[in-house]
Amino acid sequence: MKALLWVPFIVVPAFIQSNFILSIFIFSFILAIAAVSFNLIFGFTGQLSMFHSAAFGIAAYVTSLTASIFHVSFWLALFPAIGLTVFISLVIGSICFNFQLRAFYFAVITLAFSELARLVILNWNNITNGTLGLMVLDKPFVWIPGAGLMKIDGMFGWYFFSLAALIFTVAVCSLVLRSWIGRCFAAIRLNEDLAQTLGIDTFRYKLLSFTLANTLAAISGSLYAFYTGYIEPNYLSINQSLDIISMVLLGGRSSIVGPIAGAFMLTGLPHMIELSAEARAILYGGVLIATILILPQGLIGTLASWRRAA
Amino acid sequence: MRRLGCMVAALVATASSPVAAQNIVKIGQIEAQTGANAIYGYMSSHGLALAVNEVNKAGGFKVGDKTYTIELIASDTRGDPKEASIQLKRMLETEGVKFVFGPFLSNVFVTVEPYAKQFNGKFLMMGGATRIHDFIGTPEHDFLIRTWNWDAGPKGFGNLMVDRLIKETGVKKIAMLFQNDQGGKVLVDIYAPLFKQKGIETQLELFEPGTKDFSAVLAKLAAGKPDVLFPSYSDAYLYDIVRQSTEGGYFRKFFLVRGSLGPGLKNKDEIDDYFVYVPKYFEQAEKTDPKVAKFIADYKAFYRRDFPYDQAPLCSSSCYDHLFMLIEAMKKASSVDDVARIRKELLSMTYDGLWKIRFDEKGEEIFNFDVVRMKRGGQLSVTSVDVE
Amino acid sequence: MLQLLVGQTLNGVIVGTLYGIIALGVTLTFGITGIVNFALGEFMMIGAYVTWYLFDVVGLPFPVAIWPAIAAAAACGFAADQLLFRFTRNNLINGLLVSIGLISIIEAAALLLWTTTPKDMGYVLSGAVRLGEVSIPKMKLVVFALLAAVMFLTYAALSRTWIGKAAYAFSQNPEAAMLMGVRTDILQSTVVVYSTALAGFGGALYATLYSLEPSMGGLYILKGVEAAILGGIGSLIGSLAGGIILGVTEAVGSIYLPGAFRDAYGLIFVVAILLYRPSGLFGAER
Amino acid sequence: MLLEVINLTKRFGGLTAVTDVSLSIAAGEIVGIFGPNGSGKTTLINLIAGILAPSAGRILWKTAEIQGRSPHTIAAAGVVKTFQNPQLFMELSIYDNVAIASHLQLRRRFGLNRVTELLPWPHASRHAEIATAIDRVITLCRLEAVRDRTAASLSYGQEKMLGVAMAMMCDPELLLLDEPASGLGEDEIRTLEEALRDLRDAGATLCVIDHKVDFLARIADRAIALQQGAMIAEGAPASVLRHPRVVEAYLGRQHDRA
Repeated sequence: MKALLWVPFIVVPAFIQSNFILSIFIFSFILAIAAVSFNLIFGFTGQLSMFHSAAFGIAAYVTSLTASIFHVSFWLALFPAIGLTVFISLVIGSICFNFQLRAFYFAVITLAFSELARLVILNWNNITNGTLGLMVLDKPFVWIPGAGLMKIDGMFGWYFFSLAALIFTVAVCSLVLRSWIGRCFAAIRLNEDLAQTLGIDTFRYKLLSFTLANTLAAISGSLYAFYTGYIEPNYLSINQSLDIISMVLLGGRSSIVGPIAGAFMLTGLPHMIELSAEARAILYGGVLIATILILPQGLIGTLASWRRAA
Repeated sequence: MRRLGCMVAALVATASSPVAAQNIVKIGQIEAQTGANAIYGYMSSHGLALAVNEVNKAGGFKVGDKTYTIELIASDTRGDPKEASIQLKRMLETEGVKFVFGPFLSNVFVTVEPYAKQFNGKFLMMGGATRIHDFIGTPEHDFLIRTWNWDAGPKGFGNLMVDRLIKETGVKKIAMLFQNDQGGKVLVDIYAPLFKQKGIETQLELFEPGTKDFSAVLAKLAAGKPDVLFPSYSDAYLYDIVRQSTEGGYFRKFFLVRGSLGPGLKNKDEIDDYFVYVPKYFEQAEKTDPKVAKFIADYKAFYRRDFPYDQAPLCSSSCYDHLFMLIEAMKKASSVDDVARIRKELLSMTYDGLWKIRFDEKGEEIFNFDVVRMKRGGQLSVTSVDVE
Repeated sequence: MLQLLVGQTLNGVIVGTLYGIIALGVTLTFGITGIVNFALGEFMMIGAYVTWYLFDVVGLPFPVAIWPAIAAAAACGFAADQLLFRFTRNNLINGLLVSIGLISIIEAAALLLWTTTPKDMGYVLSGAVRLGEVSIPKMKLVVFALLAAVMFLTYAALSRTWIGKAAYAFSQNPEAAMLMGVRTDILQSTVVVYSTALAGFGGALYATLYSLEPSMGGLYILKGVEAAILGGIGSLIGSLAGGIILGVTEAVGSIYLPGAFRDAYGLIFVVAILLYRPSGLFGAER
Repeated sequence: MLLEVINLTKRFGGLTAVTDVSLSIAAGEIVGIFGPNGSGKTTLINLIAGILAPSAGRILWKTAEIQGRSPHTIAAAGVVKTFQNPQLFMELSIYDNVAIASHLQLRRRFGLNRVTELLPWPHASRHAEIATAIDRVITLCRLEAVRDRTAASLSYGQEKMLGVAMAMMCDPELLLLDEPASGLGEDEIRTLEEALRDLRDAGATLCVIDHKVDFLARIADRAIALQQGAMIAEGAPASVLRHPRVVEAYLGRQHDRA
């Protein structure tokens, strides 16, 4: 029945023609993919990874560079991106989890690795064009029964394309989470020693969570690059990670829906409330703090617990 | 709140038709007012807001027999292409803005360019981003007007500056030290070939934005025994670079095409030669030119803070002038929305405001500038260079 | 080349102590309250700007201007502790995120007050000491001396005074310490405020060396945390050593390798150390 | 022999917690290990369960050396321990706690077929199978009444039973119980005893640690006495309790207290 929740999203474009609003939706969808996947490792497995924006950015670069250099389609270019992300995640993950790095250390080491990734992309000028970034001009094609091969261009195409990607992500996450894998994630989050004595290979499942999260982030990154049509090293910046974290916190880290709501809030609200730049920054910080201190469950989480209480 | 209103309006199917209010000219601005690369955008937003306030305080401006006031929609892009592209959509479609100021940041510009192109002929974009240079004058890009002097090219000041430097100092080898960001990279791409072609040897070092201690890089560069240092483009770093160069005895000669005279004056007794490009040397002009004096006074009054004499006024004053230029053009075209005519008028006029500004046929801005040269002890020689 | 190496090593040591003072704050806060205060860099910024204001605008002599600066940073620290950090004790992740929210607030406030235009304070002491080819600015030597002094005083205080002993006991075993009659809340607030005061002091000295912008804090806290981890969280000498190692790595690194990678050299070092010795160089083996 | 411990020694810096202990456990028996606090009981089973690595000596599980292996591999091999003060997933319901513990069963029964659980239409039969197993254990441990309450809301006795239940859910061949009876009331101890017997009848081998001698005497087939990390007596519970060194080391002190 949860599937019905998507229906409103599918009918939205029928009522809204404004590109301004639609683009907010599209960005929200794409960033929601990143947020939902980040919540796999953060909210459900309890590890604060700062590598998320790196996975997002690396994939963005690999996909668009492959597409432009070898003149292959978005879909083909996606494979090396995902492949590389998986590889990197496995390497970094096994380093971190092998050494039993605790919460703070894990955060710092992953942060260090993502900064290194950013610096490499920043200074690898002849490939990445350094700080000037690259324009991504070609668009993905999809085959639609009846319509045949269709180029994803313009608002409606992107709207449904990114929506589909988000639905896919949510489906993957919910299937994984309701399986034994999800139970293992929970066990790791709640009590790692106990999980061990119950025969759960915590190393393997942490690694799985880390890799899966980064892979989905990679998808979101590639979409982002092809939608905005521009990539720059800032995609890997710490602020990008912090934005994703804030989305998860605002929406709530205990559910899949939470991060989606968070993504919409953080992407949409700044454009609906007229504020000076400074005031906006202050409000942002204030809201972030307030959520952590007053609604640690996040918005959705709190609503849910109210429903349960009522 | 008003914006929530138009969100609702947008949500109700008919959003795409712009809500044009009576006797109001909407001006949009997309600049980074916060974030790492905010320094240009932040000040240009100051300049434009100041100008708009002046126009409206004076009761607006007359075009034909109607009097118009200006509504400024300035949103903060934080230098994030995503934000900018959303904001531009809002301005052009929901708000029906016809004149957009900015962006100064190239990454923002290249992101919005494909979208803006679709509105070619329906609006004007007056931005300072260096990458605009690659598109301006090409088909479908009549909406572009570049509001900043361009280093490269025959009319560019880079050429003139380097010639002057060679003539006056006989430099043989120059060391370049830039932050590793958009601006820095652009300067390298422009000036490295320029020096090469004029037979000057160059050394290059880039540094991470945010660096404050340069002694390592400076020492490294100085080891190559260059005559002149060509440092950064932002006072945020110039103060530190100049001080550390002189204190450490690494460099005593500097060549600047961005940034202000401040760092030089501060270390005047340690410096042999401080060669700086200044679109307008405000400290002097304030005394001689009443317009500049008024501008500085208004700025102080409006923002209730003293006037920043670094590179910032360049942005603010240029945007300030550009608004009055635009109004001028509207009057000449006797229309506030016939974009094509207004553009034609803009390109054909020479505006004599804080600066003497005109555009070439492509829409590239051309303004005269000053070369200020400071010798040891701080005595200055100001030469204004006429680009023509 | 040798002079270059020697000179930059010395310079790295001095710059490192500035990282060290922040690292010291990080270590203390983490040891006693179990959180990492990422906003420390902002308190440094506050200290720096207040010093600049009092010295340049008001015209107080530097030795006088420095005290209100420290006080201001400490006051803000106290407010932040009472309003925010009090509720995130021993909750690492929440503490982290609250301090990140605080960063964006303080930075925006600084932007309102002082704009992006850089402020370069008048020189308290200019010129440099030259030993052969090697030259070191006088002010840097002073800063180094002051910072080192403060850090060793802190160290001494923690090993002599009652509050210091209490703090140490607490960081070792909270329950036992409380049984010994240590007032947890007071102790924790004291430490948080002290660390912000340290940051303010660091900022005041920073202002004598470098120009100021509202965004200066963000960079320094990262270095501070790196240094603290390098030296080993919980070790006071470690935080100084970590800072110095970081400073030297960066200075020397950018002589032989591209300066654009400067920040990477430190990071690689941190990763390497952590993998080789998770408790840091001076941290107690766990 | 199911499990053989040979000359096992564990040192923590200066002090030696377990000194040269050798013992063996045969399939199907209930072995009781007792000794005063600090006699190295808990260290011993932590060594067997792989939570600690021995300083010297060998542990043979079905003739394979397992000393120093990670806890989860040993658990997977069939040796599962409970904690003295119960470790639980406090936020979750009793059912979910046990469900997480079904990890190993799932692996044993279905191996890689588990991946079909990832399909949108999961294997109904499999779910039923595991669900019944979970309910069986919950009933076995007398927890059916609180099945859907969160672990945090349980009484201490129930917490301990839940600990046992989770261990049982791993269907271990050897179950190591660390002071299951400590802190329990008499009737709770009775329930525990019944549960343990049922478990043994279900084919598991048990190794119970406790200092409640009478409790051990009732359930254990064989008893082992530890003192300061060394084994001082072994045999039928009754005879071990009468062993002079045990009386002197352990009961002796009890008599003093009395």
